Amino acid sequence: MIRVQREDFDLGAEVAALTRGNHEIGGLAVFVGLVRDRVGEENLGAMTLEHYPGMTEKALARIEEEANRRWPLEASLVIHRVGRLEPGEQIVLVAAASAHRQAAFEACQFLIDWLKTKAPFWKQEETASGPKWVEARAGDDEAAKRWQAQDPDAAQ
Amino acid sequence: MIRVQREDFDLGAEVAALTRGNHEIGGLAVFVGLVRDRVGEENLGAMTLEHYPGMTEKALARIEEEANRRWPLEASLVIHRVGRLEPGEQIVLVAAASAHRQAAFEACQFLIDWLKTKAPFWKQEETASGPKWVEARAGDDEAAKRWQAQDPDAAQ
Amino acid sequence: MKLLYFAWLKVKIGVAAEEVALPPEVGTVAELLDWLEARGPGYAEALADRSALGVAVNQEYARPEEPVGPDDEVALFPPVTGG
Amino acid sequence: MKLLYFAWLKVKIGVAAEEVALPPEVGTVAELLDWLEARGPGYAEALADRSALGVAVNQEYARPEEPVGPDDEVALFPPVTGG
Repeated sequence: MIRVQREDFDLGAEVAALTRGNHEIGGLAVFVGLVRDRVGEENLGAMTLEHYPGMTEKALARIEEEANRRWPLEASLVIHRVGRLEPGEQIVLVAAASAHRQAAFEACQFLIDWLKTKAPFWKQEETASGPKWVEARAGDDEAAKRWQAQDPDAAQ
Repeated sequence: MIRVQREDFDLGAEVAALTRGNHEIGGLAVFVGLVRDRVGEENLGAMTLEHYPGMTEKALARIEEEANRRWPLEASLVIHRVGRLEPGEQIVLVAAASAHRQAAFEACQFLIDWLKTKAPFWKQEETASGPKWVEARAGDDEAAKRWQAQDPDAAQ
Repeated sequence: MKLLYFAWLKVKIGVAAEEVALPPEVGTVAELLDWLEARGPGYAEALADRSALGVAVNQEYARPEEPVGPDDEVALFPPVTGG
Repeated sequence: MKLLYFAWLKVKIGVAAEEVALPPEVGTVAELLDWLEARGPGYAEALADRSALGVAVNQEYARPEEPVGPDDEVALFPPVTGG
């Protein structure tokens, strides 16, 4: 399941709904991304997440499908927030549940790595020196590429 | 922080308490282990977790210290339940929070991998063919060894 | 054709979306970018670094050689930074 | 010395804990295991596979050559299976 929303999410409630009643699940891996209060040497006041409505949902759904194709998942979830977020706020939740923990961990990392390089979101940071669009990180590309290497024929 | 307890835990509340007010956290990785309803071909009625009170807490604290020594963590948490648990119940929670996601993911995997091979817990499964002590899995030893390889001098 | 711009491309170009009538020589993504670049300094600046430019045709990532037509929705954006 | 047994070692030996008076020849973990093994068939069975046996002296994992004395708490258990 994927969702793009302005509102915050309740980690406990989301995970409970995801796993409830499925007794095939032995391991659940979850990642939550949060807004940090610093950007390099500067204090961050807030960040604003812009996205491409329509394409965002398609991209996330495709990433989730790919994760389910690669690993035997019992459940998966991606929630990404948009709009203005302050330090300490939750940005993104990805979760993957499987019979065994290795699949859950790998799928969870895959989901966030691919989301970061393929889903059409853009962050703008507000600091004392003004608003600034976040630049893509080379580390994120590398993290995403390790999954590409495992399956060079996968759709972008 | 580490805890050994009979009672269930509230994932959302635990994670909220762990990260609250710390705006240095950019990524939080969480793993929850759950009781599956099958063991091979058999249905599982319940499992009972026995442990070594005193040593368990020491072993978990040492594993958590080691994770904090290896990765720049802002927060970490291990909760392990003991006693009788039924399918669908939560067994264990490990969480690691860091400025960046890679450290959070690695520390989270390290915590569960080392816990599985070093902390003195033993599972007994109840099926139609009677109670049976769970045997250690070679895969768990291998998962733990990949962390040993990264630091051959680390304490057991 | 419906054009959409995101993040700093939107700021440089000055609009979030526009409807354009394509001239006959524009048949691919690359040709569309060449044509757009010539529309003004904001466009030229926004499209200067094509290696860093993301293009989606009808909400799917598209390569320079991909065909585009009058009924398509084409989006241009910088590298994504979500998560 | 206080001895503790866990999981199926406890079942085979028949008690969860016992106090034993060590004979003078027992000075290491390995010697303790040799001595225990001779105490009866339950012990012999429980300790048959030493490669799979976990030993903790005063709640820390211990190797066969590690010294043990009358004031120690020694625990014997099968490979751990938590998590």
